[in-house]
Amino acid sequence: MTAPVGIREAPGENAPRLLEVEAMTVAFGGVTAVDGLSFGVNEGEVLSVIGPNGAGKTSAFNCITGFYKPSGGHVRLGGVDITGKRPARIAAMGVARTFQNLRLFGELSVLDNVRAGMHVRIKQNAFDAILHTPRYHRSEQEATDEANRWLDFVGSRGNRYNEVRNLPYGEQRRVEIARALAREPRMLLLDEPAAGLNHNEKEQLLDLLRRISDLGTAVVLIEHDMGLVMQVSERIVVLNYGREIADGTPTQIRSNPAVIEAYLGAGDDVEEEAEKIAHQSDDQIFGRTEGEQA
Amino acid sequence: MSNVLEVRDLVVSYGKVEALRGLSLTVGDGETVSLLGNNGAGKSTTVGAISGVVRVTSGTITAFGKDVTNAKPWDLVEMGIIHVPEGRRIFSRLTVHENLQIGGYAVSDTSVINQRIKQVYSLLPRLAERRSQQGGTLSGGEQQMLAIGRAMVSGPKLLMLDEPSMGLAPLMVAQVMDVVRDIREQGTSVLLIEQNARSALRVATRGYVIDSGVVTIEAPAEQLRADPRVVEAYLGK
Amino acid sequence: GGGGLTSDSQGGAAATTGDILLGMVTPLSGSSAAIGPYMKNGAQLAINELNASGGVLGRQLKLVAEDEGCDPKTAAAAAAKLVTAGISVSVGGYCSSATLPTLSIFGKANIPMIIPAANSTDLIKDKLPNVFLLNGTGAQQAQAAADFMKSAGLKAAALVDDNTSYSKDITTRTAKDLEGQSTKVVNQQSVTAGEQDYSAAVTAILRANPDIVYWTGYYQEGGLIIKQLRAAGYKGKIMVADGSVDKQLVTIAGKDNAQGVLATMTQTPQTIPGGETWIASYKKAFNADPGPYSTQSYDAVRVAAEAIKNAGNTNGKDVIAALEKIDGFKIFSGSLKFTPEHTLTNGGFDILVVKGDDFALNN
Amino acid sequence: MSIDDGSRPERPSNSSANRSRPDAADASGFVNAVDDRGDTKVALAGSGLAPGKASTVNPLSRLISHPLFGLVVVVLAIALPFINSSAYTIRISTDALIFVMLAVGLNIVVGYCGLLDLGYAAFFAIGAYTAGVLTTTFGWPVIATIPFVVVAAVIGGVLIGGPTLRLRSDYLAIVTLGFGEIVRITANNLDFTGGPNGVFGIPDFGDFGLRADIATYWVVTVVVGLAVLASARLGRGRLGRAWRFVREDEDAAEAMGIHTYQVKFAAYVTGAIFGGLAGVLFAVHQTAISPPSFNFLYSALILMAVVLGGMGSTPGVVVGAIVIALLPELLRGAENWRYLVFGVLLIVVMIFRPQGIWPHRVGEKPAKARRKRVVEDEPEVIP
Amino acid sequence: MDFEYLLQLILNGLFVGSFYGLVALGYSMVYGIIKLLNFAHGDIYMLGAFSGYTLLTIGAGVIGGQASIAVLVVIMLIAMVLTGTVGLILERVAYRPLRGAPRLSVLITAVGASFALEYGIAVSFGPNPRVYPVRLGNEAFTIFGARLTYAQLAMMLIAVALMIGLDQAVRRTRSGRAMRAISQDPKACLLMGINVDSVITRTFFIGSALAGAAGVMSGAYYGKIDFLMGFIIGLKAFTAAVIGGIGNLRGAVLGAIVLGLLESFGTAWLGSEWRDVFAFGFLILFLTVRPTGLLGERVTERV
Ligand SMILES: Nc1ncnc2c1ncn2[C@@H]1O[C@H](COP(=O)(O)OP(=O)(O)OP(=O)(O)O)[C@@H](O)[C@H]1O
Ligand SMILES: Nc1ncnc2c1ncn2[C@@H]1O[C@H](COP(=O)(O)OP(=O)(O)OP(=O)(O)O)[C@@H](O)[C@H]1O
Ligand SMILES: [Mg+2]
Ligand SMILES: [Mg+2]
Repeated sequence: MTAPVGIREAPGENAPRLLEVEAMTVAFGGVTAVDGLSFGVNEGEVLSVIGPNGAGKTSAFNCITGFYKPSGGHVRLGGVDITGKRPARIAAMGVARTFQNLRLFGELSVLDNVRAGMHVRIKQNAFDAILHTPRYHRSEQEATDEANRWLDFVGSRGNRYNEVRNLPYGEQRRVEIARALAREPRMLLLDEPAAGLNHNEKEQLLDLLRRISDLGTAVVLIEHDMGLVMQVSERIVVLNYGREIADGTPTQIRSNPAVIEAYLGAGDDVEEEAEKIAHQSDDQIFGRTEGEQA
Repeated sequence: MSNVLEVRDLVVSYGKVEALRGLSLTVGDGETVSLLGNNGAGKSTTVGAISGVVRVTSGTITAFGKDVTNAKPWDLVEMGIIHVPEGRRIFSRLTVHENLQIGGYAVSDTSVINQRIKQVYSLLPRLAERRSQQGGTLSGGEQQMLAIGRAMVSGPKLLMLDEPSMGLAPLMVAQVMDVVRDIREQGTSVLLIEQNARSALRVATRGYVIDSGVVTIEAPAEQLRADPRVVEAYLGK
Repeated sequence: GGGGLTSDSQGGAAATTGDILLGMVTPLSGSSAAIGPYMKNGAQLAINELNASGGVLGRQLKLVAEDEGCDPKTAAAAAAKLVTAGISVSVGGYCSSATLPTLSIFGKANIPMIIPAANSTDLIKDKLPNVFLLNGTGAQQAQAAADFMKSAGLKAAALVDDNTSYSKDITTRTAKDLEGQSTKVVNQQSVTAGEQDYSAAVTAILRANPDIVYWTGYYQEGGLIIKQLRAAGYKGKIMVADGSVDKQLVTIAGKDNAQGVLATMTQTPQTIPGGETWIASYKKAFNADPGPYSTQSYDAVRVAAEAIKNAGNTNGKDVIAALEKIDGFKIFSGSLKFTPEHTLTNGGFDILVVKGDDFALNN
Repeated sequence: MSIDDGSRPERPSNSSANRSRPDAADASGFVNAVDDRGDTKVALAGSGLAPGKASTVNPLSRLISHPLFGLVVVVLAIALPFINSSAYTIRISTDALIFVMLAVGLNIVVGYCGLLDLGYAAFFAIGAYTAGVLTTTFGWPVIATIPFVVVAAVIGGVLIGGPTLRLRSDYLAIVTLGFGEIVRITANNLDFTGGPNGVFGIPDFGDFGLRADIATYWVVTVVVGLAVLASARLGRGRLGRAWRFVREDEDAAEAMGIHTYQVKFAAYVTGAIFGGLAGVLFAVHQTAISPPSFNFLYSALILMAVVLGGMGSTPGVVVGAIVIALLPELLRGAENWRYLVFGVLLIVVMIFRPQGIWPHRVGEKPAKARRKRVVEDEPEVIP
Repeated sequence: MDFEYLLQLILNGLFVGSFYGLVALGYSMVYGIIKLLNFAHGDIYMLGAFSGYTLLTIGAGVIGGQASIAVLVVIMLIAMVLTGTVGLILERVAYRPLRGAPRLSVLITAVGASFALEYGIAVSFGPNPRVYPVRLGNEAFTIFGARLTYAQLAMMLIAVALMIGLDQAVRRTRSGRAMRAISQDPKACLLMGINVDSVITRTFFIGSALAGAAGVMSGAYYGKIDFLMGFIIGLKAFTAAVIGGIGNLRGAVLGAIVLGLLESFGTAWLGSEWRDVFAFGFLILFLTVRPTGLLGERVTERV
């Protein structure tokens, strides 16, 4: 089975970090949402960012993607400084994201939404569109085909000419991911993709995340669903009050007392979750990526 | 035990789509009832119909012994039927404090409002920290707390929470559930919609499973937790 | 259907039987809507009189009035509608800017235009053969105003217009006429019509300290400006142009404020001997007072009828030739003879003055 | 909702209004006391599969979205003089066509891109005056002025759009309104634009041996037809989609790598060019142009045509423009009643068709694509 | 520029600004709550002037030609109730059915309503301007050489009193807070127990009443009224509301005063014909520097 885009080479041992966040700070008036945060993302890895509500996870995403201007620190993508660049620039450099609250183009069709992801790659100008040149037809056809492939990839079913806002929630989530994937990103940032999904849909999401990772795309995930996080992540960064309080493998994180105190709590939920995870071998959790662990 | 809420054969349609097709449920005095169901099963529609923001096509809703089918939302709030909507819907450009004040809109006595706001602050200290910040700038979890706090200021007798744990950190989920428990202990009846069935069934006394607009299972919470159908669909094996 | 598509298919042979249609493009809606009825009634009065005495060439006259709303596009459509209706002569035209685009429409259809109100010299700039102005032009009025200022020994004048072509035409020409003369223009400005507060303009005028303020717009704003000038303590003379000569000016300004306000104006029924009978018949026919341009419209119809009669048919070319030949035909502003530019030989502007509730001849 | 009111609850939360249903009530910032919504296209409960629902367009709209339909309309327009060649018919039809061009141009700005422009007549004026002054003062043929008109319109668009396109929609509205007024007043006050009387004696394109007004009519028909086609096609291409993305959600568009400012700018400038070219046609048709033709009311009328027809929908906007252009003519005899009736009709139409007479529909797709989907309904799963 | 002249310009600006302010308030209130640019608002002002005219004509026998300020105030209050009611009916008939429709659709009904009101008056009163049967005298006093009539002073005082009253009402009361809440999320307001419809209705009533008051005042002061008199002031009020930060009431008043002053000085410096170019040019430049107006809420957009 062919994947929609060429699978990128898995990076070697000493591959440079794809993303480097260095001492990033964001403050709003009195509130310091992100406070000297540093972390990195490797090519192709699945990294989760977790932390209590208001810890600054979304703010950190917003800084990386250019929606907020950090008041201090640097963000580097593949060695290039992207601090303070406009979101469109950063996106064009291969960073795609979803939003914590869905931000689809509600009145447009599912297909159009996904084609937005390909926008910068569609080879066509205004004159082609007006004159309906062969180039226009070719590029439109390619875009449509590719959009369809991405929708298939995320497992979106149903009518693709429908207005996207009429779709059920779970379906919209998928479309948003398909749209981000269509960007063909080197790195995909997902902000709470599992929120509001039911159990079955979460299972499907888990599967999807693994397939995305298989494409070689780095995935950075903000998520409160520990079941999902523990199963999919290779590495977890934990934030609290805008600072990093832990960074490690799921196994390390779930037994880290600081994390338990600030985030997981000693609730039965977590215990149950932990139990569940304990029964699985690490192999099962990390799938094929196990070998790349440091 | 008398029922604070009785819903009989409720039908609601959006245009051609029938979201509810003869749904019935009851909430007893002091009970915490949980509604489970897939995405789009009709849970939000049910509470919307109860709180008067969704028009009922047929069926009856009785609250505190009065027929309140298609009553005006503001009259229902005055009766103490408070609905914390899906997605929080806090006022993004009012401050946290003003949001809480709006919560007390139906209460005419300012001292009562202030008293309750104080209680909310002590129960949810994070809100006190952020009291003069604009609601829209809160993090997702903070907004959820604000939504619940806002509902509490209006002095609910029947509190309906639509997916209050969505987007909350595990610790916070536990906290919210604790708050729900506290509210119940103060004698308020609660109708709780949750995707997080595990937590919901832990605080609920009774539960309903809704599918495509009708109730398919009704049972006490412990029983639901054990029901294989529920386990399979909502709890995970 | 109707008419061919080729270049020579318009303005074909004129009908020789049935009513003779006279067209009038005039504002019946919009901010100048008040004027339309005055013009329409004036023209209708003339038609009634002519028809009562047997019509022209044995045929009855009929007025077809179309709204222009003082909007060029609407005016052009109105003109086209009149062409389609088959009018023989156009006796309308109020707003100059709305009349301009009708020139070529009537021109291509070979229809003579006797324009009773619009009087911008731009209308005759292109020397179109079918365009005749029956109202004194801005140039003539400006001359009258300038002459008055000089002869009254006024040292400083402020000229205020409402930024429409009619009005601005008069101020610019007055300013030109006063160049190098004993009266200096100390302030010249254009206010926006349709507003209520002109205090900013008034303040500027007062600061320039003129002996006379000449307002060349319409009476609605004119009344307000007079009132505001007086309220601001202005004690000098005020003069208005013909667009403001209306009783309403006095009402709006307030009787006290308006006393002694001068005006440049062509002859009106009020100022010529025997005018009262005309006013009476107008009142009788329409149960209303005549207003601005009633007389000119009345005259336009009579001139048109005269030309058709002299031409012996309604063919545009012949009527135009007849119009050019008219000499000594009595109209309100005197005896008619068109200049080679198709304007009145004699603008016939007098100076009026407000006495009591209305304007009277200044002596 | 197309025009962002800037008050999107910044953070409705995880789901909120977007959640799986069309909730126009939130979108407009209004609410019905009771959520009593009419028929909407909604996915069936929980299923996620709404097979073919929205693509089953009703036969009428399929007919009119058919490419041949446009052709038929164009042929009819060209044939008009053979049916009725009276000066009046030709004149008001030409007026209406020019108005169509304006509406189609404004539709790019408002309908596609969601920028509220209340001063669109400014570009119309710029085009008309550029053509008017160049032809009358310098004796150029009209055709030769066109490049200059385009340049002038673009300069106008850049001057006003450049600094202000970052503004929120209602602020943009007043800025554009102000710009419209500035252009009109300036034309009124300057000498080379002819002051209040404007420019007159503007020549036409030549009569090609035809009656002059009919020659102009045909030229206008062809130009406007091409403009309508161009705008419809632009709307469907890459840039057109980008406009819609920006209209729907600027942040999301940015996140997709779309430089939203440039995209808005492109819409604004394209609109300006359409307006400018319409101005040339107007100048030729009127032979005399003056400031009152370009006042705020005229901008409002063009906007009305767009909204009344259906924002973002080319056939809708064409219909809207024809209605707005011809209705006052049809009511001509009513004098002052005319605008009273016009006003009441506007209200009535909007109440009964709040989305416009002929709203833009998602889901109308070429027949080819429709067939394709049938095959793909059971998607192959890519591992 | 000498001091007297400067002061005179400022006084003129303030006087005109106070009229703009009364109309701008209603504009801003309605915008604030339902995000509607109510283009018919200027025509409500016109309607106010005509109601006052009708009342005065009817009551002319009773009060005689010389009306005192007190009589005018009474007439003004009645006219306020009338225009308030018209505003309320307008909301009911033309705007409420369009809740939930695209925002621009409502804008179009507003323009439609504006036409209907203007020409409704034109056909019922005739297109000729009407003149108020009362006159305010020209008696004036001077402060530091600048001149102000007593009538102007009275008008300004009434305007200021109305503005302060409204401001207090909106700030102090819970319905003020409710108005702000409705502008953000009307549906959530329902769940708070707010009768959204009645709050919106009230807003329209108050806004229209203020415009009506301004209409009567202008009729009494300027004397002449006509069916199109609301058009220009409607545009000015819109501009003022935007300068001040649309939706913000104090901003609307401040914006109106700024606009009044801009016009006054624009006329003095560049002449009347360039006044609006000056005012709009300033507005455009100002907004590029301060995109939310003088007092507009600065929103940190979250993503
Ligand atoms: N635009 C803003 N203005 C003011 N404060 C802000 C803004 N954006 C975020 N904050 C504050 O910054 C802190 C971090 O917010 P952020 O949304 O990043 O949290 P989060 O980790 O994503 O939380 P959650 O899991 O609840 O989504 C919060 O306290 C929030 O109130
Ligand atoms: N405003 C609306 N217009 C049209 N259809 C709607 C509307 N609101 C809900 N629906 C439809 O009604 C059905 C029930 O929706 P409801 O929101 O009650 O489900 P739910 O159980 O709360 O789902 P979720 O878990 O996603 O919150 C769904 O099919 C939904 O698409
Ligand atoms: Mg977050
Ligand atoms: Mg729900």
